[in-house]
Amino acid sequence: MKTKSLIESLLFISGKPLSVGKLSEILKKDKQEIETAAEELMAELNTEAKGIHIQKAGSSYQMATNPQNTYIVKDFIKSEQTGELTKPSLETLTIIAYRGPITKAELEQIRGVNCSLIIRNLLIKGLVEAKEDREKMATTYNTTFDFLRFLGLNRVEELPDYEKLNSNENLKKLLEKDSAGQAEEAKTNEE
Amino acid sequence: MKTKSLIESLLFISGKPLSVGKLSEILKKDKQEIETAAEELMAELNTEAKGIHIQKAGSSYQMATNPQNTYIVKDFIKSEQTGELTKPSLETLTIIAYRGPITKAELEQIRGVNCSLIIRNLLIKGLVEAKEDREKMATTYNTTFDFLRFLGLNRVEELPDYEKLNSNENLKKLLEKDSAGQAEEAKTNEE
Amino acid sequence: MSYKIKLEQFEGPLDLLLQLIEQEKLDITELSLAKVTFQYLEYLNNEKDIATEELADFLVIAAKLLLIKSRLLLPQLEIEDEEGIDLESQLKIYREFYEASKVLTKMIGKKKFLFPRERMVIRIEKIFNPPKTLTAEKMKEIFSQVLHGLEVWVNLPQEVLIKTISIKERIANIQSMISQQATLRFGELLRSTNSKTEIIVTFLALLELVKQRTITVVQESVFDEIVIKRLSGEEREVINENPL
Repeated sequence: MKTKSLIESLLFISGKPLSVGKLSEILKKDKQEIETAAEELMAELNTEAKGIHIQKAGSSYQMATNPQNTYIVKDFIKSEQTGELTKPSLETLTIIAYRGPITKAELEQIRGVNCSLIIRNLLIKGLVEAKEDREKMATTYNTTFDFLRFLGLNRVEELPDYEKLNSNENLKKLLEKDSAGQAEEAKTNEE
Repeated sequence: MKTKSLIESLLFISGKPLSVGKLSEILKKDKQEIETAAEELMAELNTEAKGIHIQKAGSSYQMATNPQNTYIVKDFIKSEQTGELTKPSLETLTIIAYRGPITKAELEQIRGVNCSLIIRNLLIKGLVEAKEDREKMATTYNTTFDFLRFLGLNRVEELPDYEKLNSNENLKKLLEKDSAGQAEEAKTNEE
Repeated sequence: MSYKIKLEQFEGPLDLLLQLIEQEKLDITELSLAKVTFQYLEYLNNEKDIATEELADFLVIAAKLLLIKSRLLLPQLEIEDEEGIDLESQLKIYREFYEASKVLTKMIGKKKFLFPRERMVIRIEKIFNPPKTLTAEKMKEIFSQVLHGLEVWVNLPQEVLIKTISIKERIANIQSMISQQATLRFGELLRSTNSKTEIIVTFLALLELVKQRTITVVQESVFDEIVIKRLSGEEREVINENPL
């Protein structure tokens, strides 16, 4: 009973196929028990009324949407890709343009809200790209070449008042202050 | 029936919270029908035996693992989410959770302290979200999915003594008495 | 006796007040608030860890406490309650959420976190899709607005600092006023004040002077008139056993 629920959680979170062997290793249960539970779970889920099914390939299991619902999944993905940008998205895009390469943490300090979903959205639309910054040990974001070309620019430096806006004093102060504050908070958290 | 299965597929595929509005847009069904189906689905899934639960924050739904399976899932994805929060942050979060949607002025009324910076930090951490309340002409705050995830809850109503603290008579009086002057202040502060 | 207050680390003025009341094993009433008023003020005066930007909040509550105390001390003195929120119910409500936050802390401690899927199952192919009406000029506008909005956050602590400095200046003024007279009744002192802020500043100045052993304050019992006496040089040498 419990095994079935655990398998369901793991298949859900992993997003890729998990073999009976791997499941048995994580759950510390023998393969026979895993397989029985997985088959039971599969029988339970793979009905017309369920939105999530389990697929089996070889000895691996994977979660997927009910094939009958595929059309709606496609609609959803399309809806993610189209549409004008919301005000928060535009704001984020602009900050990345003027201040890129910029980390998610810096972006959030400037905007004062969590930006995970917005960044994801900008990435999907090809307006922004991510890069690993080894020095900062963090992912940084930049506007894409495609987007600059769309604006009729060759480089971000050609954005109006780039010099002045890029090196704004308040911006500098805020980022300095917050990195100091965060370091302190991190310290107290460790205690 | 079908709607329930479609919602289940969409929540599974999206990997982020979906609002009733967004679901109704994609499925081309009215909000009332969406909400009824979503609540039914939630009731069906949120049992001990299931590996996948549905959480609700505000008017949005998201899929997540059953909190009872956390110990095994945590090992699997090696999550470093430790949930360390400072005491003032927790206090503020508690009030927002029980009383949200709540304005900054109301929050400060309860805590007796200026809360601008704490709210900002909670917004950045994604534990709290802001919304414009047109009626109150002020920004109101609510807890998010990330906050629920920390607590292992599916909705704020599952908080201990929620009914009591949410509808505290004294508090209502206190906030009403004070709301006229403070709402205005909040407006100017929030911009 | 002199108050040696040992408190857990407190967060904010209401937290401090609640701890003082609980330490004395009192219920939350106007009377108890009046009883812990001096302890609160003394704590405020001695505590060096209160950040400047938080001090203003502590002073607001101090003002409310002093208002209660003054009203009980001098019923004939009609002091208007400007904000109409009584500290007693505010503190009661605060306590409820304070208790709730302890429960939440325990819940978080159990680490029964939930996990959503981080990524979409189906990889979305990136299709370049720019917002059609966006121009470079418009981006400049948006970014300028963002920068403008930062002003508040960058200058926040400074504003509070200015507020606090002005309070300190007023304390200094009152200090010099008191030191020019040998004996002063507290009621007289209060009558010369116009606002709540001035009342609290008066109290704080008194405390400061008591600490410096410039004056001594005599009060027969909790609700009696407070008499302020300037100490001579020799008297200052004597350790003041009963400052308040």
